Amino acid sequence: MSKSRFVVAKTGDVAPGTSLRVNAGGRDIALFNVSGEFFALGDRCPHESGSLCAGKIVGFAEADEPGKYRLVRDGEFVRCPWHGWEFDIRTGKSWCDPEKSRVRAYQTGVAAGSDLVEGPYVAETFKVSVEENYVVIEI
Amino acid sequence: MNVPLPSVTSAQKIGIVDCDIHPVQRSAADLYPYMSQRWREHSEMFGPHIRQGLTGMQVYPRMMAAGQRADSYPAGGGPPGSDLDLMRSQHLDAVGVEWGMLVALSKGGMEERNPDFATVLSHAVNDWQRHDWVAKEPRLLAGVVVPQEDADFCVKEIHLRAQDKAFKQIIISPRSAEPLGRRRYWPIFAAAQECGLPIGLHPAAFSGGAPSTSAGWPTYYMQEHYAFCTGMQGNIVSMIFEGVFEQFPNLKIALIESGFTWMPAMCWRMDAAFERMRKEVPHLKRRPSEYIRDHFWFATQPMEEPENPAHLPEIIEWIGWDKLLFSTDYPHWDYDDPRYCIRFRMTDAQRSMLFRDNARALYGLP
Amino acid sequence: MTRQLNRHVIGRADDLPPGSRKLVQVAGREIGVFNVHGAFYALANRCPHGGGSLCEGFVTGLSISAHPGKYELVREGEFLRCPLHGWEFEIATGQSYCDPKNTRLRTFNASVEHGAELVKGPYVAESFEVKIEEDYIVLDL
Amino acid sequence: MQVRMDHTIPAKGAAVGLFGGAAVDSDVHISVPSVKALLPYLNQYWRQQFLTRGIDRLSWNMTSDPPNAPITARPDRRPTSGRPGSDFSILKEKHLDVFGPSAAIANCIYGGAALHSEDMAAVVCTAVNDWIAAEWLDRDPRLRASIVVPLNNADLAAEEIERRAGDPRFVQVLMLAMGEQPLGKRAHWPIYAAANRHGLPIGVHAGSLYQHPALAGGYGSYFLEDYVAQAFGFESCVLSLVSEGVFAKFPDLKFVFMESGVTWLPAALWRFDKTWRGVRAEVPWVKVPPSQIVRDHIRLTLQPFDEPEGAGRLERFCEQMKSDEMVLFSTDFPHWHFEGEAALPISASSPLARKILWDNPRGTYPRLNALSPEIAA
Amino acid sequence: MKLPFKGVIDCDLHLPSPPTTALLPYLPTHWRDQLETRFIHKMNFQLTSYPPNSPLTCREDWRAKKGDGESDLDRLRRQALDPFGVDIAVASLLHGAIALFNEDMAAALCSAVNDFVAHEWLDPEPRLRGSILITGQNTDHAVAEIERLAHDKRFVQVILPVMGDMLPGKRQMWPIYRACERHGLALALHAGSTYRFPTTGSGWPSFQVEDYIANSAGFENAIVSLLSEGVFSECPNLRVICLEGGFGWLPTLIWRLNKEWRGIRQEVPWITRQPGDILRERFRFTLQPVEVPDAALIARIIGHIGSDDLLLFSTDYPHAHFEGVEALPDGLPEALIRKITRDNPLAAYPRLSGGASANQPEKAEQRS
Amino acid sequence: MSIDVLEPQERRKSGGALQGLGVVDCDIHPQFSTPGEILEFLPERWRDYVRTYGGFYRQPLADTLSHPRMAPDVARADSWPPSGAPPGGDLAFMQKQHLDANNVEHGMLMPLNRGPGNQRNLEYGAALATAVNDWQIACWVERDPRLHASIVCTQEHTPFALAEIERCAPDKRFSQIMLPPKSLEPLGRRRYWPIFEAAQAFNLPIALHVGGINGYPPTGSGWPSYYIEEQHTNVQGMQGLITSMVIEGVFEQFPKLRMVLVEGGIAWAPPLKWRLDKHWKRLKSEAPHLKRLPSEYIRDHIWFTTQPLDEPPEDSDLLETFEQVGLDRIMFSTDYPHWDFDEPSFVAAKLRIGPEKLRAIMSGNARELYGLS
Repeated sequence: MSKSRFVVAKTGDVAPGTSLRVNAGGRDIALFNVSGEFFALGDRCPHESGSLCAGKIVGFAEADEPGKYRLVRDGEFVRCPWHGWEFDIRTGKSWCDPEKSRVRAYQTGVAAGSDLVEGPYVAETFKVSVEENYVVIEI
Repeated sequence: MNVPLPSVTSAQKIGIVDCDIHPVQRSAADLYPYMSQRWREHSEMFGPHIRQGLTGMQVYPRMMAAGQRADSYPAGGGPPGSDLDLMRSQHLDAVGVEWGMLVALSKGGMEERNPDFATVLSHAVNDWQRHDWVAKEPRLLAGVVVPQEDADFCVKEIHLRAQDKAFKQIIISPRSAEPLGRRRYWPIFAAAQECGLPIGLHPAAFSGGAPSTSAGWPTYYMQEHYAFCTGMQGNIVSMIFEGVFEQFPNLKIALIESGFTWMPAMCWRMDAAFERMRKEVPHLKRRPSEYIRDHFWFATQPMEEPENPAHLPEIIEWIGWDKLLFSTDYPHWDYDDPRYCIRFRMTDAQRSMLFRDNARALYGLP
Repeated sequence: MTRQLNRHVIGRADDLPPGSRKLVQVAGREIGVFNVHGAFYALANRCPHGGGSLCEGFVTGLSISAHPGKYELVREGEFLRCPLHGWEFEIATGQSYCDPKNTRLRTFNASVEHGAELVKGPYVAESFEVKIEEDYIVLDL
Repeated sequence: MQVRMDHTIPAKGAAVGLFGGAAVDSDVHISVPSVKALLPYLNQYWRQQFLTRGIDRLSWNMTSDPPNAPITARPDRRPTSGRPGSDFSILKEKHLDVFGPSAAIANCIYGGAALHSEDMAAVVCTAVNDWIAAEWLDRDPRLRASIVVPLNNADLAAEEIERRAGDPRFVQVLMLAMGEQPLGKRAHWPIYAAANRHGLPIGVHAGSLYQHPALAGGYGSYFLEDYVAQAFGFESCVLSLVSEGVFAKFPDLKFVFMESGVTWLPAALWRFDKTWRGVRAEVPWVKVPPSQIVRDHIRLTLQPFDEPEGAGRLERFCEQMKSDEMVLFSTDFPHWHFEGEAALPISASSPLARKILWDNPRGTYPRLNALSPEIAA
Repeated sequence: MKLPFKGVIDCDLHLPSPPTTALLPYLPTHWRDQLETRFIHKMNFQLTSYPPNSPLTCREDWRAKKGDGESDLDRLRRQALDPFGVDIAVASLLHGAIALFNEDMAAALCSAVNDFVAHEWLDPEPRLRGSILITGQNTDHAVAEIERLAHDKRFVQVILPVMGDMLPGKRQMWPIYRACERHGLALALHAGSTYRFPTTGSGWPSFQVEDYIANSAGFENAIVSLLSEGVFSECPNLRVICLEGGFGWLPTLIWRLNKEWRGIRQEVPWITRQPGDILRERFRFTLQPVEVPDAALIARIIGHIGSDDLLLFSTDYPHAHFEGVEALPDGLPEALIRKITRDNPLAAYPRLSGGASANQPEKAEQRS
Repeated sequence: MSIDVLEPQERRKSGGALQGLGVVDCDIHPQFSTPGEILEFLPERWRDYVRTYGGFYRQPLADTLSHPRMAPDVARADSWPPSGAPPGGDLAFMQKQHLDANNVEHGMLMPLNRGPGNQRNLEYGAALATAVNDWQIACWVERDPRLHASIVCTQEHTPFALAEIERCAPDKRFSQIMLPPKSLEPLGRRRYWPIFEAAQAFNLPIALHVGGINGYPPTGSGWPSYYIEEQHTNVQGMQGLITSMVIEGVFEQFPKLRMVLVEGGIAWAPPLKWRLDKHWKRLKSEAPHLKRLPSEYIRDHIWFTTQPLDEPPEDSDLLETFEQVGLDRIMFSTDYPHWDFDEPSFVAAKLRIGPEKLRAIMSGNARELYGLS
């Protein structure tokens, strides 16, 4: 099945460290801006289907031994708003159960409006203007 | 190796009332005549079930001969306090006890967790006091020992025993599951008031299972022994602030073996805090110290020994000479001998009150 | 010496081996006699604190500690613990360990004398029968 | 390590015993008959303390182990007088000679460890260990023992482990399921460090110091309630040991839960694993699912095995735990959990039985491997 | 009565607990993340021992008025320092962090509180001295925190609640006391409980007022513990300051301990002199709340205690124990006042006796 | 970051088995819309008390637990209503996010607010219980008839508890009595029996929702350090509670009493039954008042709610466990709006049982127990 690309947001709509729920091809997708990079995950936790967009974006707590805490990769994990499961925003993998619990991750890209108005994406509901940049998701 | 004791002293001459004598069973079997076969079997099979790691009673081993006067072990065997003849010769006759108030601490069900066994033990210990002690020695008077956690049973047992003149007070454990002022214990107070019997509080047991201090379990017996005082303080504060004496204006409480010199400071402290927080306890109509003054009596043993003996009568003035009850704690290791334990001057009137009259009045003794 | 007049034979020395004690009544007084490592000491049988019958207390050593948690028992057999409140007294001196200044037992001189010496003196009058070939404990009151 | 195992059951009464002479009984009880028995093992100071304070007259019966309760001793294992487990001849003749294990690990659950005085508790433990060595281990080469340690002072406990570790007949360190603090708390870690140093597992036995009620809602009325509640105590141990990171700190350490009832564990771990996924960041040293940690580090002795009669729960337990290495054979002598010789709820000839009777104990107690050269090929 | 002169030392004064968000800048990233994602930063850490609106916790005329714009520091100066002529005030911030079960989180928060106190209170107000807040349940953390702050001489004591995770004499606590002694810090025990155990030996009473009264029993048990376990054999120079527990109960404590020691000494043979003597040497007690009703009785109690070195002046601000500026019981003799307000505190705190402020108290102007 | 609530159809994962089924949710937590809301239901004396002292518990922190939770307010992060009310504090939002979205036909309210049963001041506890009961009716049940109230009371003083039960029980809008499992003594102790007697007389089940504050450590060996431990102690607490109720003879005394364990888990129940039976057989002379196997009392008298659903690695293990408990004793619950909320479709998917059995669990068992339409 060939992939389609959807313009889902202006880059400015999703500030670094935040997320935005978008709809593309009938699917709910959680769009994350991690320090300027965009990532898209299916907006549904594979456990009980909590909306990941409502989850906290966090770092990863680790410890070399009991009592020695460290927070790494700050802003690169999302915690499900319900049961707190942690997913790597870059891959959609659950940290605790990477084999079985995994959120669908989508390819994202940023495209300039000037490029987009030329292409097929205009057909989307999204109104694109030439002077801005947009986030594009491949499904 | 007992030798008759020398001279009779002034304490003896007035004939003292000893408000703390501990009778002890030779073994659990002493109570078997007073319980059914079912419970004898239970006693053998399961024994006591309490809120403490050891059933042998002493998680804090005592310093002196398992907590007893080293010279109080009967020659014929059995534990101290189990031999009436020795008690007579060593204590009652020797120091001139006119009346002795029995405080039966062991195996009385105050700390037993099995609710039915607790009632059986209580009933048995009361029968045992009656038949094995009071009937044989008319100077001794019993206290109704009841398991305070089961207020319904307590009420029945109190009413039953109150008809018997051998019983002069009610004994409950001040190491209860909740502080004694809490309402679950009120039926006991109601029964006590109705029957006109004072309540004697003697530190004992690990009834409620709470550590003896508010910062956990102490390490040494030295600390545990001190906690008798602090533990009692909590109960008094509870009884006052929960409104027990508003509810039961004729209730009388005897504090036994818990010290008394801390009481003035305690009253000041309660009054000061009450001044600030009275809105929290609007059911109190008077200052806490006034309830203390009207409702509490204090047994003397273990007698405090200030560096300057003159400090003690000063404290007694603050409490009231009419509030002290003499006690020895026979046969325990910290026994107070009436001939030696008072190291300050008293007037004859004070001496009579302290050794005899206060207790007579409180317990209605002839 | 008048003191001489108050001497009392209270028993045979062999009957009171080291570590043992005996309560005697002499001239209306109760006195505990102790054999500590072969030496004899006599103490009034009444604790000056609470009147405890001292002779019935434990003869023990002295517990000391260099540091909390480190225990040592020294001078075993040289101390007496009151059977009531556990106060400790040095048998040799009657001194209270905790309160040496104010609390002290009445002590009496105890000595051992040979029967041969004793029979010469006035002590035979005591109820105790003295034989010349044995040693006896004598108290000075 | 190659282990030869005879799968055939010898005739009853044969010299090799019920399980072919290879079994390890991981939990038998011995008990100090009275405090007096310890006097020879005390130094001067303590002997005087015990005598003048009347400590030698105390019973130190533990509330969680009433000596006359039916569960405490099977009638045919109960001595005519004295505490169950205090008679060597009963252990030898009615138990060791019948079951014929190659080794039996003796646990002395003793009230001395419940004392609040840390020093006295430690001294009692030292005396008990000396007593075990002299009065039991020296008398039967099959016996092994657990080192009894004071539970309220980890430094003193570690000292006792150091003192005892040179004697290879002591094969583990003994603690109670319900003490003053949860077992995982860092205050206990010096004990684990010492045990780890000497290749000793930590045996956690049912029992409570009653510093806290066994039922979380306060004290119930009956011993039976408390006995059932031992399983909840063990459940708390699992949570504490894993959550506090004991196995992150001591990756080689094993814990053996003794007299726990066993069958409560899978359900506990389902929930624990689930919670971990959401709450992991609180304890980031827990890096794999708790069930995996438990599988790797915790062992359970068999008796009493809580199951409905004839239910085949042992196999299901192994399936649910995805491991046949966690259960160690035990009889819990002289406690009364089974009749006759029916100590094993599965066929003794099954492969699982072989694991439980022999492989698992040997895999758990490194010090057993030095023994019985005639059995270990 | 009012203080007759200026230049007094107030040994117990309380700083308000800040909103938890104010502590975030003082936390490492892991803990900032934990606080924010778990909304711990929205919790108020209000200790049950001191309900904020209780008539005892804050005197009515000392309560902050909404929207008056006055800073906490200005309010403290106006209400607690200036009117009493305070030269030095030993302040503490009793933060609910000590009640947490997670030792690491508790320690992280205690550090944040201490840094907050240093920056927000001690820096701008030179009259203030601080108390190092530690978590008593993890000695390693506590010692590390003391070591971290010991160089800052403005911290004069280490503070623990009197009814904490265990009795304070337990050996597990000793590394804390060694650290105190090493650095000339007093150990302060403050009224209050972490409620790990019922506030009385027979369970939980019904009313706040009962818990408040129970503090004196808490202090008695704590003192017995410190003495019995031999803390002063280990740390002979440790000074313990008992804050807000009263002192009327001291004579009976001394008497009873001395008596018991004579019979029980062998159990704790490291106590080689009368416990009462050790107590008089090593323990100090702050004045407020004064439970002893009048000056005559106070004199008697001091007589019973056998020393007038033990009391330290305190207002216990903002707790409500007296009206106006009448921080002293009426009728105390001036010589005693001088001892209590000045000499005793200087002698009590190793870090104050170093001459933090050597100027002599000056006579206050006559107030009408 | 604020997120719109999704429309129900978007959330539904596998609604097939539940199509058209009005579920009964046995665990919904209502919250005060503002901290002051409850004051309106209290008499002035107690309003003043609350303002002055707050509550009074057996724990060190007055307003929060000493094991901070992992999720803010223990709530689903998406359950904060746009109105600014706390999670569970806005009925309209609850309707939209939960009741309508998940097709909840009946919801049992489990008010945990301020724990009247755990207040140390007993009179305040009683006044608060009355207030919370009145508040449930006025602010919830009256506004949405799908919701059913639970009678809260102060169990530590049974006369107060009985008065409150007698006041509320005749009102059919109350479906059960609710007690905190962490009472001062194990609930089987006789001091609590008058409450059971009343429950039996009024034919009301007793719901035990995990939680409460009794001043005791939640484990037999003291206080755990972490929430991950403390959260689990609820399970051991429930087991202790059942042990107490059964062994002390509550069900022998009150043969018609019905108990509902809420949020306490289920999978531990079969091993506990085995353990109880096994050891009771040996020790029955201590508890001769029991006439039947302990497991039989559990089978007859105790209902369990599903959330948080046990999740063994094999789904079949879950079903096996449920069958050992009895499928007629298991009732669906969500714990809305708490963080460990369970979706109806998720539970249905995990169980893999026929539609009839599924209906019983999701709806039928609760309808029968509570006498719902």
